[in-house]
Amino acid sequence: MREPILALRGVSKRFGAVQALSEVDLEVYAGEVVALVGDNGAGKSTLVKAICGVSPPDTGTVTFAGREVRVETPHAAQELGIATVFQDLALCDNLDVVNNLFLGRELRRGASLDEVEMERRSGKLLRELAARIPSVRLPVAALSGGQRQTVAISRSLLGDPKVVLLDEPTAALGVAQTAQVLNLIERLRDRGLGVVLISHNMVDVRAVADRVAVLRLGRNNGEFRIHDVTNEQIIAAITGATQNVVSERVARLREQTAGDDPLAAGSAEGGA
Amino acid sequence: MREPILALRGVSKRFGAVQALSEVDLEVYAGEVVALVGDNGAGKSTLVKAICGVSPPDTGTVTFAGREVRVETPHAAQELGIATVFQDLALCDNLDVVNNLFLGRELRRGASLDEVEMERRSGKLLRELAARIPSVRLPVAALSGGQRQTVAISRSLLGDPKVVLLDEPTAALGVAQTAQVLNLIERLRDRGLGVVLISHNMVDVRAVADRVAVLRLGRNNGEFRIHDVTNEQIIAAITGATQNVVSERVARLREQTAGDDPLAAGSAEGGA
Amino acid sequence: MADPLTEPAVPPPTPATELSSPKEAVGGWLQTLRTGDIGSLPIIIGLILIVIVFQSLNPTFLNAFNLVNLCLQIAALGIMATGITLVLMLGEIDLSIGSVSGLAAAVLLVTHVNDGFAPLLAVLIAVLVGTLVGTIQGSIFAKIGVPSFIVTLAGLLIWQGVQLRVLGEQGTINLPPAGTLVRWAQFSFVPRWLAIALAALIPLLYLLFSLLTRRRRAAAELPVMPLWLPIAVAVILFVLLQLVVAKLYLDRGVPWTFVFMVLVVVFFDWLLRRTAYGRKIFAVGGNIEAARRAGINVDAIRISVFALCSTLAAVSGVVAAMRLGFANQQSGSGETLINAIAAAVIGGTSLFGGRTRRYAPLLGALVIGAIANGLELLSLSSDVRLIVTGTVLLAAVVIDALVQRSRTSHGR
Amino acid sequence: MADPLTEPAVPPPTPATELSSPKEAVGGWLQTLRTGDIGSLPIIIGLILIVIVFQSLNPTFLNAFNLVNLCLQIAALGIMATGITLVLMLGEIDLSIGSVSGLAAAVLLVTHVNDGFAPLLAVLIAVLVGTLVGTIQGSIFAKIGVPSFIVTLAGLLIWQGVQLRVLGEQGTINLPPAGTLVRWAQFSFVPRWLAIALAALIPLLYLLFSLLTRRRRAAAELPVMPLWLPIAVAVILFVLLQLVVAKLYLDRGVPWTFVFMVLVVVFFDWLLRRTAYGRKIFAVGGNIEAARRAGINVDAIRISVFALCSTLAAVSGVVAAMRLGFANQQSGSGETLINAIAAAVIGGTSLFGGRTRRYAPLLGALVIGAIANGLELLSLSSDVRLIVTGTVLLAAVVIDALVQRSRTSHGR
Amino acid sequence: ESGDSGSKAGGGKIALLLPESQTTRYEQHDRPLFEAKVKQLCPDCEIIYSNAQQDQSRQQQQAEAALNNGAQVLVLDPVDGAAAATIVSLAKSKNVPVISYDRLIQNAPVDYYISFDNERVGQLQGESLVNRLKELGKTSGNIVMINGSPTDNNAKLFNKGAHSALDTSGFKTVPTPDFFTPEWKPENAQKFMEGQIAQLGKDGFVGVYAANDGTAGGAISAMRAAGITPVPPTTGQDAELAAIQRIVGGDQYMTVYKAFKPEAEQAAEVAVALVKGEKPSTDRTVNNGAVDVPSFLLEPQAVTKDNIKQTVVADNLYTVEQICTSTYSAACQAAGLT
Ligand SMILES: Nc1ncnc2c1ncn2[C@@H]1O[C@H](COP(=O)(O)OP(=O)(O)OP(=O)(O)O)[C@@H](O)[C@H]1O
Ligand SMILES: Nc1ncnc2c1ncn2[C@@H]1O[C@H](COP(=O)(O)OP(=O)(O)OP(=O)(O)O)[C@@H](O)[C@H]1O
Ligand SMILES: [Mg+2]
Ligand SMILES: [Mg+2]
Repeated sequence: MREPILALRGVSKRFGAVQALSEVDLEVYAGEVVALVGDNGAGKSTLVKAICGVSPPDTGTVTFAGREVRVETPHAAQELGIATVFQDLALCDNLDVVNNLFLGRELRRGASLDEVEMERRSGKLLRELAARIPSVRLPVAALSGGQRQTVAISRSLLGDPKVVLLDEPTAALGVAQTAQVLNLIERLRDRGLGVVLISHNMVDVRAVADRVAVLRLGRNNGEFRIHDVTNEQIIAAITGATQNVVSERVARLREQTAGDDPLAAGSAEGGA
Repeated sequence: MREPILALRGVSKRFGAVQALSEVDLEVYAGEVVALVGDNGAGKSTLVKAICGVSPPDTGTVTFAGREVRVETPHAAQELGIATVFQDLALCDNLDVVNNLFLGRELRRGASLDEVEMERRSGKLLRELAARIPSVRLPVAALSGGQRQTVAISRSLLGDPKVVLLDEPTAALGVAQTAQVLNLIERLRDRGLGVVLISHNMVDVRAVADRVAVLRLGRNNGEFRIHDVTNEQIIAAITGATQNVVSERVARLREQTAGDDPLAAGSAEGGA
Repeated sequence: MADPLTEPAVPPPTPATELSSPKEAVGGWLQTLRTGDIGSLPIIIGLILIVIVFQSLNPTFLNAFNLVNLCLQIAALGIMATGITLVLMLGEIDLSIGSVSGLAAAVLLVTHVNDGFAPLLAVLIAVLVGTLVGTIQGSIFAKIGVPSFIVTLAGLLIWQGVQLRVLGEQGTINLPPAGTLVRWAQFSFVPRWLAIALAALIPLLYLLFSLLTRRRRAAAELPVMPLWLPIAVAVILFVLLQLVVAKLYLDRGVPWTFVFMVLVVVFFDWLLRRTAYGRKIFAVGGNIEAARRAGINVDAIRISVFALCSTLAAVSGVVAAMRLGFANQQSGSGETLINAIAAAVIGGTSLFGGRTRRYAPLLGALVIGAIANGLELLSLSSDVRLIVTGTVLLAAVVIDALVQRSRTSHGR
Repeated sequence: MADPLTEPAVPPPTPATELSSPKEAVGGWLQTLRTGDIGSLPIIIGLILIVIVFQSLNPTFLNAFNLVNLCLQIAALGIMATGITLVLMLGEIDLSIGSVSGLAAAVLLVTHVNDGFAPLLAVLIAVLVGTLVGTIQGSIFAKIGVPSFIVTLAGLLIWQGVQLRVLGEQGTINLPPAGTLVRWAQFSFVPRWLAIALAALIPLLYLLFSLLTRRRRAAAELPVMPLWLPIAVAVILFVLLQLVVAKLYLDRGVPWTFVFMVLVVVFFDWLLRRTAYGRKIFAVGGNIEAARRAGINVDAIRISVFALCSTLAAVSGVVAAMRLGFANQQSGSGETLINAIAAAVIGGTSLFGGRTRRYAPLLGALVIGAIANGLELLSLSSDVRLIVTGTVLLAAVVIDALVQRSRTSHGR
Repeated sequence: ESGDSGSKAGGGKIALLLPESQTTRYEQHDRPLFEAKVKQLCPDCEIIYSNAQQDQSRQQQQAEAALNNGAQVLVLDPVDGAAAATIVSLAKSKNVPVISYDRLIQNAPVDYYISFDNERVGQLQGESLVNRLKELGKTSGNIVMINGSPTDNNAKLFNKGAHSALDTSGFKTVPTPDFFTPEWKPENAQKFMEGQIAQLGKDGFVGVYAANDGTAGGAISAMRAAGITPVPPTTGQDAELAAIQRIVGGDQYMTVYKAFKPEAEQAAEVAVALVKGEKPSTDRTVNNGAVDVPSFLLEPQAVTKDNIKQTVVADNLYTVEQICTSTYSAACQAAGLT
């Protein structure tokens, strides 16, 4: 096997009384999309924050491109080439879209900022993602949830990252924007980047992931190649039981279902 | 036709240079789930905030249970029986889960708060939603994205509302929690409440909605009974074109697709 | 690699909210202690260090006479700090409290001495002047939207002007040296038996209350503290209180003004933490938009908090005037304001709103009072005195900050 | 009901980012003006009202001599307000600026007068003392995590102590009345021709710069302002500046200290808004966690901002001492601190961080300076003076607040 | 050169610049007395009044404003005598004469000086305290010394004068180094005194030197609260009504009365003369470092229980009714005031 671009070994993290991660392993290869799935509170975001220096793990090692590294600050992670989209977006509400996009990597023209060029590039980038933003000079406080998410995603692509960590990037996106982001993830993979995608949406996961890693209660709970596994199996690993609220709902749905299109599927349920 | 429990007529709202809503109409009947869909920035959240008094509309009328009402404050909306889950959740990070749940409607025992009873009921409520929350005494700042969302949803159910507005309630939820919330929405409908569900997830929309209202660029852009419409039609109304990035992606997927299970659908795509 | 399908199914999890069995609750408590969520402990350690340092520099520091003086000295400060704590909880500021306290002192003296009102009536009028001032300032802030900094800065000037006006010609007005007010503030001490009884009653009440709550929680199947914990706390509290009382009664004893201040602090702590009103203050300070959306009348909370703060400032001014025996144009000026804010902040109140520790004004006032008092005992020149005050103040808070830091690095 | 499938397909939208054609940009600008996002306009209106009121009460207010005095009077205030604006941008506070300015004044006098250092060298030393102080305070705040309120409160005390110590026995030290420093601060005015030239050059440069930017934006296919806008602004600016200059040269003219202060304000405005460093200050003040995650070295920003603030406080102290012709134990004490913060806030700087208006320190200093100056011309007794000052201050900000309010009710 | 405004007949503008309003004397006595006298001497004269609130830079601003308003004479009571030279040179540049009122402006070409001697005040306090102690049969022991504000230059002068009387008296001043009361605040004096009592014991000192009436009031409250009766002799300054009452009541021993009336009236006379272009003459001069300033110097008086009637009452500063409120009526009787 090739060497992973990013490898975690035995990562643990504790918050007060909550053991958020215990001995978690994860490997990401270049040109591969790893979906990281798990229940709410399973520790997915904590793992992302541990990788990208926002809250370094208590124990465990991170290996990047073959070298063991200590990523103690977000800055260090960026230097390595790890870009992150956080679940809570982390935008500066008082700054406009352009400034948020280029925050920490402003373009200059002599001593001052090159506002013109930054604005131009922002427009270009956002158009690529089919973003609907009234003006790139609006403060992000004035944006809708999905618009904010688009900004956060665009941000992570501005540098020249080797690994991209996406924590529920499509959660607030409209159907068109979601499709664009999925396309984009595929393009990133094709360009040889390692991508970690956190999502609760099995459709999205199936659509782009090569591998699925499951976290449960802060521990590894299975890892699958996407070819070898059904949604039921993944969900069972997530919830820790084959018989669960999802499978029950699915069973109920299946009785009534007829469609065969994954996106258009599911016929209407009349009021019970 | 029966009288709608909630009816909006000609609602408009402008933010500086952005016309967020223009002449929007919407009707919600008791015992019915209306899905409100639309692109990012289409004005869905603005509409919700206009209904529930957070930012009253510039023009237009709101009729509630047959009477025209002015809902100028969130308090007024609550008095009427309108409960809301906001997209940006609106929790107090410095307060714990119990206090957030009962914020503004604390239980008392004499002059002081009845912490024991509030804690007991919180536990019960969260268990119903299959919430995974380490302790109801954690400040919500310490919760994961999905846990926060669960808290916000639970909050809205604590009063005895007649209409519930849910702005992307399942965006951050895990599969199990999503299923629970969908079950819950069905239960609310069965109890005769009017429910407005905003979601970008067509599967969820199809699963529980009776009717779909589409917003586009701040205007009504079609309304359908869920029986009478396909996903393609809805998406076309959302994006304003039958030929769009989603349909292209779907077409591409469809070539490779084989599954017939709406949840397990979509086979793996190898690296391109 | 673990395959959940071939392994025995993980047992269905007990819902997480039930995770904390009684045993685990203590574990969690010790755990939080270990990782640093230890509330007021660091500042208490800071206080103890201050005491040790001053005592070693001058052995009169801990003698009974001086401790009684300390109690007298911090009464007014503690009351004012309680008021400003409420405002800081909203993430706002009130710069006018010094002026308001001075104005209240002036009003008290003029009504009582010059116009001959009965002591209690004069006090009432003075305090109500504070309430009125606070309501006005709060309304301008909440309803018009002028930043509280500017409103209360204007107040700082205006009420000082009014104070000068009220005092008029005379400038300084003496309270009758043997009158009720002076007697109450300077010479009234809790009778020894009562002090001892109170010092026994408080831990007992605490224990009783803890046990009752514990029973209710157990009945509601909620996690409970282990039995030994409230018992241990009660015993420690009992011993400490008895020791302090014994010490103070080597001199005059526990001053009523001090008791009054403690009652004010405890009452407002209860108000903040145990009532719906206090919960709303927390909410407005934590996330004003969330509070508004939860249907809380934010304006009403803001106005009432500013009114309470000014009222307490007025009470503080009244207490200070009674203790000093007179009021003049300087009453409430100078460091009064900054000391009160500092006491609240040192006690653990965040300037960003929404966070304060238990009994913050009391602890903060103790730290500030102890530093000032200890320095009086050391004969230092003015420049050294300033430098030392600043340094000790900083030192007292550094421990707290270091603990907080380690807590943040533990991720909270 | 509209069915998108039976209707002609909505034309594919032009991407929203290209929506704003030049025409619409102006529309948007007027629109924002209408709905209330009008920046510094309200406070300028407040200023104009103050001027009208004082002028009608005392016609000497607007005479040339008094206007020149006003310029001299606000130089030190404006510089200090610039420094504190930076700290407020972080959502923090620096209470020590008054003491630091006093300390710098003392150091200047002692090194220059007592130790015989050359004027410029003495000034440099005094300013560097400020930088050092700021770096220390900033580090304790950023690295140890003591709240800035406490660190700088300790600083307030400590540096005042050091100031007393530096001044020593003497207490007051006079500058040589005919020396360079006094001459520069009190008697140096821009030559008339230069002032007129500058007052013409500034609008010209503005116009040039606007047109160049406009060209670049057009080349990058970004929306541009209409041509008449910068031209109109330049013309208005030109007329205004020429008028002011003409007026001031009826008396002594434009003081160099005032020019220096304006340069400081303009430079730091540029630094905040047009450099990467300033952008980082905005980011830290807006959302510190987002700034950290964007790889910004938050500690470095914090320390440097506190260092800059103290440096400017020291510069301000030096300017004040030169203008007064001496320094004493009171230099930098009293209302120095509160006036500087008030100037920043009145100018439109938020105490919550991340927001300030253009040239806030200058506008705020003008308001405060005009109020103080105008009141001096009306012989009022102290009580009335205080009341009037407070009231005028409040009134000057109320317009601003009302506009803001209407803006919020429009949803921003 | 200071007289070229005298060509105008009748009226003129006189600026009165006072240093602070925290003690009553300036606003309640100096200003009205001065204004009354000017009006009497020159009904058309206009007075520009400013109070610098203890802030020298503000005083400079006020002086500028006064000159701007067309003042023809500056009567300047500087916040800081050593620092007011700038104002003088500004006035000189406009040919406006400057009268140094109450406090001496140093190192500047001042035209007149009218004052009590601040060092003399301290000396007077010290002397009368020592005399009182000797009367009480004490020849040694500690005297607690409470000085004025550490940032007030006058406080240094009082301190210096007091030391000149106390250091040779056989009594010992405590603490060393001297304590200066921040901001002159009574509360601070009270706290300090409480500390001294804790330190020295309730009978560890024989007298208290307090620099003014406010600090004296604070110290007396501290001693009374500690149960020290009678309160040992305590000094003061300013002859505040509250202090006179304390003296009557026996809590405070003395205060220094600076007869504001003659001082203010003298200043008014000189100012009006200057406006009219005259040059009043005096034979005394005080050297201020730059020039020998022609001076009118008045004597401060010590007021004790025995001479209240002859001083403050006789000067109409206070009436007997003002002093002898119901609280003090018995004491007044005992003191022979009523
Ligand atoms: N700062 C913190 N302090 C205390 N506990 C925390 C903190 N951050 C996270 N936790 C806890 O750690 C656990 C894991 O949280 P995390 O955010 O990683 O979950 P997640 O897998 O991302 O869930 P979701 O799908 O809901 O986003 C949760 O139980 C959460 O309550
Ligand atoms: N406070 C505001 N100031 C200015 N513009 C605003 C403000 N709030 C919303 N908008 C604009 O109004 C439009 C509608 O926003 P809204 O939040 O209603 O969208 P949405 O339909 O909820 O989108 P999403 O699916 O992304 O949540 C957006 O273009 C947004 O930029
Ligand atoms: Mg997460
Ligand atoms: Mg939305």
